[in-house]
Amino acid sequence: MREITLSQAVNEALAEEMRRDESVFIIGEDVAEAGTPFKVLSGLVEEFGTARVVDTPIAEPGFMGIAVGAAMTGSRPVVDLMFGDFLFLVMDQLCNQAAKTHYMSGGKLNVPLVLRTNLGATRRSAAQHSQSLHALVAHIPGLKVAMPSSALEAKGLMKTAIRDDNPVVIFEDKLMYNDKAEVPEGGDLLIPFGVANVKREGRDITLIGTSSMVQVCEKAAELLAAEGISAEVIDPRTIVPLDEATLVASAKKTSRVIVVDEGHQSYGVTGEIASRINEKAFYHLDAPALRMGAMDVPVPFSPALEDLTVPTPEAVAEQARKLCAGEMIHAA
Amino acid sequence: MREITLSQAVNEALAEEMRRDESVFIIGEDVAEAGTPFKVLSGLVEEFGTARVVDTPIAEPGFMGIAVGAAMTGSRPVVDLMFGDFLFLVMDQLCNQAAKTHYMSGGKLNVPLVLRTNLGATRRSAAQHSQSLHALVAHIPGLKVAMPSSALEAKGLMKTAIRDDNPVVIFEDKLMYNDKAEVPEGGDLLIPFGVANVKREGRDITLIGTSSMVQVCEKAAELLAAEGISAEVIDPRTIVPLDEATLVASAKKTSRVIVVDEGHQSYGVTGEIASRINEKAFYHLDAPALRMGAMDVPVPFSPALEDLTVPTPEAVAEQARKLCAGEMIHAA
Amino acid sequence: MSSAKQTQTNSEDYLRMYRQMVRIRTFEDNANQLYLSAKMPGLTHMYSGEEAVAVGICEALKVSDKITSTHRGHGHCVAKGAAFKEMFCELLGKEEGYCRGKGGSMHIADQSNGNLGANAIVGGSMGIATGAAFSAKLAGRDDVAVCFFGDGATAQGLMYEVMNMAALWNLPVIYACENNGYSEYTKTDEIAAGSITARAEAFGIEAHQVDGQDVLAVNTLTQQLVERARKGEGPFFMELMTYRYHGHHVGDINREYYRSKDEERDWKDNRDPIVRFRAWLVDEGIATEDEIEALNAAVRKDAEEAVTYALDAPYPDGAEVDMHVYTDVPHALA
Amino acid sequence: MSSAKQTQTNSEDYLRMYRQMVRIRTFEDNANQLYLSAKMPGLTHMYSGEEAVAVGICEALKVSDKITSTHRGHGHCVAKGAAFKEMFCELLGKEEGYCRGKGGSMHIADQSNGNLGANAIVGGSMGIATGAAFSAKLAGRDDVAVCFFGDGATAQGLMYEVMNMAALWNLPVIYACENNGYSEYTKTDEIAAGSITARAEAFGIEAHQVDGQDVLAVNTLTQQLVERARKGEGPFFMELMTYRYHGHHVGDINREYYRSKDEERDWKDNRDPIVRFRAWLVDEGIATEDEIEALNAAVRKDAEEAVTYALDAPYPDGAEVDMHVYTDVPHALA
Ligand SMILES: Cc1ncc(C[n+]2csc(CCOP(=O)(O)OP(=O)(O)O)c2C)c(N)n1
Ligand SMILES: Cc1ncc(C[n+]2csc(CCOP(=O)(O)OP(=O)(O)O)c2C)c(N)n1
Ligand SMILES: [Mg+2]
Ligand SMILES: [Mg+2]
Repeated sequence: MREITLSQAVNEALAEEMRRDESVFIIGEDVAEAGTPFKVLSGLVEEFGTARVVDTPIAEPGFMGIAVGAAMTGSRPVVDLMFGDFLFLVMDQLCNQAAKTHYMSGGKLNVPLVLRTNLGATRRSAAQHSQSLHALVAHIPGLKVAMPSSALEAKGLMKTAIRDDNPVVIFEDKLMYNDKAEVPEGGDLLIPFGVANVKREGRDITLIGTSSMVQVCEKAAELLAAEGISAEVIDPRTIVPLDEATLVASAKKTSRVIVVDEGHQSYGVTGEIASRINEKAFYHLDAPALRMGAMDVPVPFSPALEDLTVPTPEAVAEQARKLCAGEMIHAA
Repeated sequence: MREITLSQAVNEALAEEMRRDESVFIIGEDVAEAGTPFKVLSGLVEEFGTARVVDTPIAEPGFMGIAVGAAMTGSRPVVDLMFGDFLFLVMDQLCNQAAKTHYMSGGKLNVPLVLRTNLGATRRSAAQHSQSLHALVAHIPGLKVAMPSSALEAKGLMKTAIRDDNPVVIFEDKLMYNDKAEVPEGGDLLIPFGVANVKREGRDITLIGTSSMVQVCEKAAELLAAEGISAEVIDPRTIVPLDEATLVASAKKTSRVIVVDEGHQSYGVTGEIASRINEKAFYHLDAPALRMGAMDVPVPFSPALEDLTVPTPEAVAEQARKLCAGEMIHAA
Repeated sequence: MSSAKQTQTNSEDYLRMYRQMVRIRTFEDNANQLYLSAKMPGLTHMYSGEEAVAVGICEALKVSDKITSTHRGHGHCVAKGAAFKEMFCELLGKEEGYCRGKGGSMHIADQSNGNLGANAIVGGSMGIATGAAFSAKLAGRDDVAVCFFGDGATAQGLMYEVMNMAALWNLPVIYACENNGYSEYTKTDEIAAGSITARAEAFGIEAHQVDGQDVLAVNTLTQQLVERARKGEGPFFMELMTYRYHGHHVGDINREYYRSKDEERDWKDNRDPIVRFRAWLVDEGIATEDEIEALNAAVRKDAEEAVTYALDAPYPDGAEVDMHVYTDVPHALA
Repeated sequence: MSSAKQTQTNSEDYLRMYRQMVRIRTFEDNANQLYLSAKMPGLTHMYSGEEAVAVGICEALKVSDKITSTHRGHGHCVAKGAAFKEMFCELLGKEEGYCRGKGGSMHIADQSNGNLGANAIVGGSMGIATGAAFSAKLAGRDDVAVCFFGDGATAQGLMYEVMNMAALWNLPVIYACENNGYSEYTKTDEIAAGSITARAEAFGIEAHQVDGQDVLAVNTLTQQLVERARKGEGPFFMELMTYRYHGHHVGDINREYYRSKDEERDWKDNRDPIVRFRAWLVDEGIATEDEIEALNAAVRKDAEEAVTYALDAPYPDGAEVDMHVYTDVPHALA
């Protein structure tokens, strides 16, 4: 099968959905001729014109608000937020307005919008261009949150997001835009929300990774395999809704779990997933579900420091080894 | 000892610190003559004047930004954010700027500011005036987060917050402004951050509650006491820094834990605290640390619905009973 | 009422305008009563005194035109066509309310009449209205969107962001600033530097100041602007000079520390929009005093019946609490 | 350089201004080289072409006056007094950098000279500068704060919020809009409706447009405004018409799709601020060509030495990663 990059996959998903449905449009900074700084949207304005690929001034709260209003009145906006760190600027429109409108109106108003943005450190972009802020939006009822981990996932989840009648936030890993994967040509690639993907089956331990951390878990699993430890790797794909059943079933099977996520560890995604597993699989576990998030520090610029802040395959493998050796018993 | 309301306690804390330190000032909407809609600040403008009790236009991002700049240049602002729901409006200035400045500058710039705001539902104020959003700021390194649970705590934590050289977010429970407690007159009531308060000792189960939920846990403990179940109640006081040691020690002692918090349950505070306890006390626990947060729904206006969304003493007691009866074993 | 040009073509239109103003005043009187008698949960913000603004504007709109409203939103809701029964039910948190009791006063919406909802975030709806205009333009509809907001909301940066885009893209949106002289407990000149209309003009947006107590003046101007906006000549900005009779909310009773009783009396006695319009109707021979009294009484009766109905109506079932979180999930927590 | 009034009193001042402009240009040339030779982590935004803005303004300030800077911040940093060595170390993520390598190009700050830091959030520093002015007023200091930002940042609502407060409270802040014709890959007129100076004026703020390629014009105006701001006559707004020579960032090489080579050539050949000022200095007999060449060479040498030093300098120790999260906790994760 042909291979395309994550960037191309997102581009295809948008193009296909824009062809299918005239009410879909893209709005954000430098999305048209420039095709975004990451060039993900190159070519779309040529096909769909500037009425549907809309360059905005640098006014994130403003164009987010415009998207909410457009979504409430028959359009399906895809908001392009250049860096995930700018979420802080659009939180009011996203969380006070978009997330709550359907509920506050007793089901009468819908806000079918997609906010596409990114996450991921180690790009030497420092503290305001490197954050992974998906936990914040996952905390707000009314939003769905998708975390593609490959080109294939990016395409399928984006298409599903655009067809969803709810506000969806989709986080792409900006380090992965050039990563290739096999993606079928044509057809209608829709990946349903709330269905985790068991990327690799295993017996001894379950590694749950989101987005950028799926690859990290897969690499850790390979390291472990070489030592005879069989790791299962699961990608939840969406953290809201969360496919708890698949995660819990795997935990019960392997009896050991590590949750790996690139958001800050404290008060983040790892705590939620670990808690749910502990709650539902407690008596099957050899040790508590462990967590590995990004360090609880602002992302430093210096390469000498930045690389220390994010979980690596080696670090995950090391934790897994300890868990399997029963070493955590003494720690707890 | 004299009793004062939480509202008076906050007022006293501010007055004392403003007398002590000329660089402390208050900034926010209707803080001066009106003394805020909750009347918490009544009288301060008369003592300190409009230069230090500063009424702003309705521009939360703007006055938050002004506070950050003022804090970087020798002042100690106390920002008054009328409702916790408006946090979404100030997130960029709070989380991208205030929280990261000390780190990004390699320790050279400080941002000693206090953001005082509130939390709490069941006031019939609907989805945009009822949220408890402390988990969001707790996720961001560089911020400290205080959650007073009584008039006494409110005074002591506020005074500590004002003297702290870091940005501190302090959440008052707006339902508790008229609740009274004994608060010593005069003296310098400083409650240190990161030191949990064991409100009630117990043997059978640990109830960890934050802010508004401390009272709920205390009432639940009374219900349980009547049935012969001895519940320990702990108030962490600050969720950043978190006094993990005290919580874990209690969990090891009682072997059963419920974490109760008024933020939405998913991706919130309960997951973090439960995870840490599971991690550090796993082999001492009879059952997984359980969580009771606010329902994962926008807060509904109708009293018939709103009251269902927040943990009650009865519901906490009921969960505790099940835990103590060993019923959770079958669930997990 | 010299300032008004007669562009409404017949008496029926005038009487409907009058009736809508009376309906708003009557609605608010009843809502206030419900609060004072502790029958209404929470607080609410009265629109009394500002009726000519909502009615003058909404009477220039079609059902398919959209409005966004504010925390002081009952007036906009009535003016855009809402029914008393569903409104009172909403204020009381009842199942038959416009939002099934989930929104309440601060989030009342009526999508069947193009009211995209009240908003409890001051300034929060400015993007929404602009987005509705964007949608209309994208889909090739000639709908117009009107964004209602207060003088206090002009302090929110969002307004300038969306005005910039509306101007760049010629969106069919009208920004209607209800300048009632106060935001909460503060006078407008203490929180607004410079000139409000100049702020819009600096973005190249045509801006008008108009007497918000003169329903015909408001209506005439709005008709012109709406027509031009439909042709792609928008956006526009209106500053409507008006006054709220009650406190900031129903609980704001002792307010002499921020505004005088004299000032209140002056607006009520000399500039009441209903009294003025009623006099004009009688002067012009459009209605007799008796006809007006009958109309007033009929509205009062409607309102009282709706209140009675709403008080007796059932609350939503507890099972509704996790409905409508997502469109495609019957119960979010099931 | 006819537009400039001579208010600097002696040759030393002029030469320092010239030298500072050359230092900025030289710094950027070296930074660009570091990027092109893959010795610098990440990306960076070049200030070349805009030197007269930073220097004209900062030469009118005292050390105790504060500035806030932008993602395109090296020029402001140099102009406010920073040293090459600490700057290059910061750009390379080294321990001896101004921020111990934790900030990098986009967060370079130099609190010893009153530079509160570059900012990677466009418009993000507008509140900070205004707050610095607030602090000065509160403490009774006569310090002034200057907020640097680009034309693109005028789209951020925050600017209007803080201008409103600065105007209401007469804060000693000067908003300095560096209009270089572009925000990223978009022309300013595509993203800014109306008039930028009119936007400030609508808040009652005195606004000036000035040739940002004429260092004496910039300096003269700034001196006047700073003096008035110190006396409580602020705030003020300046729109400085300028141009960036490089792409949006060092990696933005093929940019003909959004701006022509002819346009770039025109600005470089006919309006370069350093070339113009150098000619004036020679014309006025303040320096000879030889003296200027010697000065240029000395700056170049300084820069090269600093680069060499920075390349050899150590990275921070790994243990620093959780330092400086909180002022009072040596290691946040210990
Ligand atoms: C973002 C935000 N800040 C503050 C408030 C609290 N608040 C509610 S109404 C109001 C005053 C609004 O004044 P204005 O816009 O003039 O409208 P008016 O009440 O006069 O109709 C304030 C400050 C809010 N609801 N939202
Ligand atoms: C809030 C925010 N939005 C978008 C960006 C991405 N971005 C960085 S610089 C820039 C353009 C800024 O233009 P301008 O303000 O004119 O400054 P210039 O680069 O021309 O100096 C953009 C959009 C950002 N850093 N922050
Ligand atoms: Mg008002
Ligand atoms: Mg620019």
